[in-house]
Amino acid sequence: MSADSLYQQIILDHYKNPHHRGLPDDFDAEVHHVNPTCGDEVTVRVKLTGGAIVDLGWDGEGCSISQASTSVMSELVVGKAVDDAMALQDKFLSLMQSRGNATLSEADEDELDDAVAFEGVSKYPARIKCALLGWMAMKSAVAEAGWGAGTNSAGETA
Amino acid sequence: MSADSLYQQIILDHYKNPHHRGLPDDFDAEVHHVNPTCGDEVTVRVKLTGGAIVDLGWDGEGCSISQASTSVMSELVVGKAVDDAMALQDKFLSLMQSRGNATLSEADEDELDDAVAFEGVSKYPARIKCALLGWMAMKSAVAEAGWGAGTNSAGETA
Amino acid sequence: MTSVGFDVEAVRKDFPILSREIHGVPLIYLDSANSAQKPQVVIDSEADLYANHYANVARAVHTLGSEVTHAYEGARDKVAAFLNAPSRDEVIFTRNITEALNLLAYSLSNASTFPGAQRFRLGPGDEIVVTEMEHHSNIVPWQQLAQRTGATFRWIPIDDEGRLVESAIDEVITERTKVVSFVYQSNALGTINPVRRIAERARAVGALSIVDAAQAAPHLPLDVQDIGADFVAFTGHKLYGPSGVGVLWGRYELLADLPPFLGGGEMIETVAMSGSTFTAPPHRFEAGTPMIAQAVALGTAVDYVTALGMDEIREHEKALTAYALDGLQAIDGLRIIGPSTSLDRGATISFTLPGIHPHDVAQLLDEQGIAVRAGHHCARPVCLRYGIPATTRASFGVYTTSDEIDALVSGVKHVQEIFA
Amino acid sequence: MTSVGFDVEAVRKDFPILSREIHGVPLIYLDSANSAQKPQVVIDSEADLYANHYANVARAVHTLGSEVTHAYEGARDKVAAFLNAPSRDEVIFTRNITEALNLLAYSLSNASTFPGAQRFRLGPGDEIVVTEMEHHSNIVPWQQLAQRTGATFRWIPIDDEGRLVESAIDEVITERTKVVSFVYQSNALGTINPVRRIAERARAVGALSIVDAAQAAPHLPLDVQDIGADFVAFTGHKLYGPSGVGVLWGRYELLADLPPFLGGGEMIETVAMSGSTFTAPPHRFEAGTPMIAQAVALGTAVDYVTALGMDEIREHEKALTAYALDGLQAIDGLRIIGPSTSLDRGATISFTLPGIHPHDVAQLLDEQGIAVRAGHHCARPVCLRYGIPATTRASFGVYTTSDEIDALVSGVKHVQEIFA
Ligand SMILES: Cc1ncc(COP(=O)(O)O)c(C=O)c1O
Ligand SMILES: Cc1ncc(COP(=O)(O)O)c(C=O)c1O
Repeated sequence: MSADSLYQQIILDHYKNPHHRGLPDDFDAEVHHVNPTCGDEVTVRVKLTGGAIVDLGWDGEGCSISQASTSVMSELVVGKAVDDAMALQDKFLSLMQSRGNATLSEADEDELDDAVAFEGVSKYPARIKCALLGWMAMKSAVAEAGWGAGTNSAGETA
Repeated sequence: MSADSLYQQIILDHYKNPHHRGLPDDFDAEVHHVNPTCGDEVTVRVKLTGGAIVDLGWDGEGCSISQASTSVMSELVVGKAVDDAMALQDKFLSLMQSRGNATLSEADEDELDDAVAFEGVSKYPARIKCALLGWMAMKSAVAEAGWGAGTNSAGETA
Repeated sequence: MTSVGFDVEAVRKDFPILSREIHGVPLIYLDSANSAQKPQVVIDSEADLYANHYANVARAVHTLGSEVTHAYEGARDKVAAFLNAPSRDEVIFTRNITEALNLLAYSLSNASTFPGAQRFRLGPGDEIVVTEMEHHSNIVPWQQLAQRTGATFRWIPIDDEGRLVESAIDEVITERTKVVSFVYQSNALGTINPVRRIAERARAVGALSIVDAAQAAPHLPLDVQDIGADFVAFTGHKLYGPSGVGVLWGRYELLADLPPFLGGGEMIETVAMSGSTFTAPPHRFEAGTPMIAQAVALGTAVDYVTALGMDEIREHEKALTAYALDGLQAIDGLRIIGPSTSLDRGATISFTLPGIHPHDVAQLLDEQGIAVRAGHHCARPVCLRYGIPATTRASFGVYTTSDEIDALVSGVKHVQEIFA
Repeated sequence: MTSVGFDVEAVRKDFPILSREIHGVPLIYLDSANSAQKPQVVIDSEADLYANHYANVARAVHTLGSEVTHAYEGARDKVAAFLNAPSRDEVIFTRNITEALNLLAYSLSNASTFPGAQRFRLGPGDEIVVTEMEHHSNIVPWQQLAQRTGATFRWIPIDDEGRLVESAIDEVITERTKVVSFVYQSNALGTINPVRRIAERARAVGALSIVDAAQAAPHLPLDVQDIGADFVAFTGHKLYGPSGVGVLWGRYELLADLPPFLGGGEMIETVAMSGSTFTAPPHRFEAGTPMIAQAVALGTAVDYVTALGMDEIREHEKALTAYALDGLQAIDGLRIIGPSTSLDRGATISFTLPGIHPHDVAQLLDEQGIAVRAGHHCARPVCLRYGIPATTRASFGVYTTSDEIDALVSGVKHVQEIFA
């Protein structure tokens, strides 16, 4: 395997030993996302308390990129303030859209941690959705759990 | 005007002084043909007697190629046996479809006479229909006048 | 006489075909409104893709597939910028503008049976409006749509100078109107229409507005936001791009709700034998393997004209048009069909000569190396309007010179001599 | 192992892209079923047309217009000969096969309102039949047609080996069937179907029969008279031709009666604001400026494969397929999706590996320079049928060698090691 392989050892490790895999019984929201073009699927459950993601578990099927990325995502966001998790999701999204030309600061690299290993995916348009699947599901689940509703509630109370 | 101009002097002469132009009052059939792509029009009247075209007159509007070709056609077929006129029509059709590669025998040249001047038209797909307009109308008019009905009547008597 | 800053001799070197000879004399190509010639960069762009980066788009995970997808989607970015489109996802690649217009006409008729597309349905009592100066490609699709739905087909008439009858705009476009499709610059007359005015009227009555910019895109700056219509379409081969590719731009919120047109690969979300769902625009409207290399080369053509500058091209051609109108109108008996001055008109001039059929004019000009078009230019209603069978049409492009216009004028005089 | 008389090394020199390197190793292109690479003659054919003979077709009286029209119509002659079509007027150029199939589906639904086209009308109670192994481009147009007309959409199922259930052919195609559209060679399974048998059954019940020959045209001799169907379509880019062009062949007597599809320039006889009439096939179905250079280059591609010999190509690929099936099936756990022997199958092999997703297989093969495709190959119902999300697919062409197949086999083993 060459050094610039898409399949960094970190990715293979997460794929073979996924973190937070399994669906917790105590949760605020569950979402199921599918990538129709390749059939990758993921189910994510989240539990929020005091503006933080206190628990997240998932189950899924698909390629190593989608599975490993979901594993890395769950490692990174569990225990984080929702706002921070969203900021990180945004950062990862930008990395995926960088077409292999991302310039990450050291701070970015620290924050993204294992997720940096997916940088190479951004060169393959067909795979970007795989790497994003779990992250997108996490974002939806958090929204489903009511996060952001407060800030959006102006219209509802009118 | 170069020697290989489409506009041979013969064509210009026929255009300026068309033969058999005018619609005779005594006729067996009249047809009106239009080339929809360029708007050229011709009306042809024929009179048949004893298997021969004894009279043909025409009126029309259009480019010099269609007008001159109709004039040449009328010169050639008036007085001819219908079968010979049809054979000549066929020959002229082949000439037009030759894409500039016709090989005419001396006999062909004799028969086609002034119509040989249209050989160059065969190189211009857009103009072939112009050169054929009058010839096609003549063929229709002759059919309309009942020629060929006898030979086709087998089905009708059954 | 050509505008400052536009080096037409340098431009000519970019077009290999301009060194061709016709009947032993150098080619003078005055048929760009029919189809424009191609600069070497456009030709090379297709060839390079095939020789070095080719595969199918979108579907592949391999390197060539990624490269070609970047190139294809990159062309979409270029076209979006060229049109000043708010979003790249509003740019749909089609075969030509004819397909773009049919796409809309069929999508609208599919609304009759497509769940959730009620707002686009047409039926008896509804009206579809075009103008009397449309190209057949912007007439027939709407006549067919009227036939399919029972809607009424109407048009804005033109006056003797080849302009829309101004008062008719508000008379013909009414509350009954559901679709207004009109040409920006006429290919038969050269007229440039008041597109903002018509688009505004359409919006005021709640109709969809569609601009046929086939003849505008090569000649003037196109800004879809400024035009204010709902859809704008153009065709690549007239914009110095390859044959086989065109563009439909549409407002995203409309594209997102319109039913699909062609069904097949790439436009679907999921397919099962029991039923299918469709992906988002623009891919929803790009069924099957697209004209990959052609879209990429169209992107190159857009780069090419952008580098020359659309304002500079417009100035160059305006000067040529004024010069040609002067030269031609000095010819005995010559009649211009369309506006006789260079105000609000493009670099396309139709004319007739008494007693000489346009086909003969064009053919005899060809014998002098000059390529012009003769016929009804796929806008037969215009000829019917003026009671003529056809016109001769000279049209100019970035590579046209004033010397070529001089040759045209003396060529026409020569034709007159032959028929004298 | 390659067949005698077929010099694959000479063939490879014709394809410039085959000297590319991917990730530092020579390209091994095993994705020809997705889109084939282009020989230099095809690339040159387009470039030469633009550089020396370009103008719009059909409409011009000038020399360039004549030259390009000869070239374009000459390509039609070549395709007619390639298909053994009774008449050149039965050959319609389309953008791709997707458009060809949609053309038929829309023409049939236009019959509902087109005067004189009663015999083609579909409605509730009528049935449209496809097979379970169709490409999306031969599913969605018919689902849409069913939606527009109220007809019922049905299909012939496939068995565990990837073949049509023989007994179902007569069961599903019945007196109620109005259209049967089916694939000659499956792009997902490689299966070659009994096309004569199905066309015959369709004729027996009075249904129109349509053959999707997208994957057949590049791989075996196509003879439309021998097949006996009413319509046969293929797509240029899989036949070593350019992107952006396809072909629909149809029996003339049907084409002559079918309502037009797209409206616009070139397909009309006369246009007036009050109504239009349409020209004869093939031009009736070619609205607007066609993909001129692409059709011409497709003609060149047809010349190219004809010179190699379709029988020779078939033999070459059959040998490769047998070799690849042996090599792949020797890999631990590898499962072929589709026929497992080279009998009645083409040079397209889909497979799965336990525990490794096809996307990962394809991506890791790409890192070794090997281009294969992973996914549902636009035939998702096939994946649903076998309960798998996707397959990895290797497909061969005239330039494929047995060394490349060896590389594929060892590449797959390497992937297994990484995931071990
Ligand atoms: C069997 C089959 N039919 C139809 C198609 C569609 O071809 P295109 O995308 O060129 O229209 C393909 C290829 O993708 C195919 O393999
Ligand atoms: C104004 C106008 N609209 C539409 C068209 C049709 O373009 P195409 O044949 O490329 O679809 C043309 C050109 O022929 C045109 O000039």
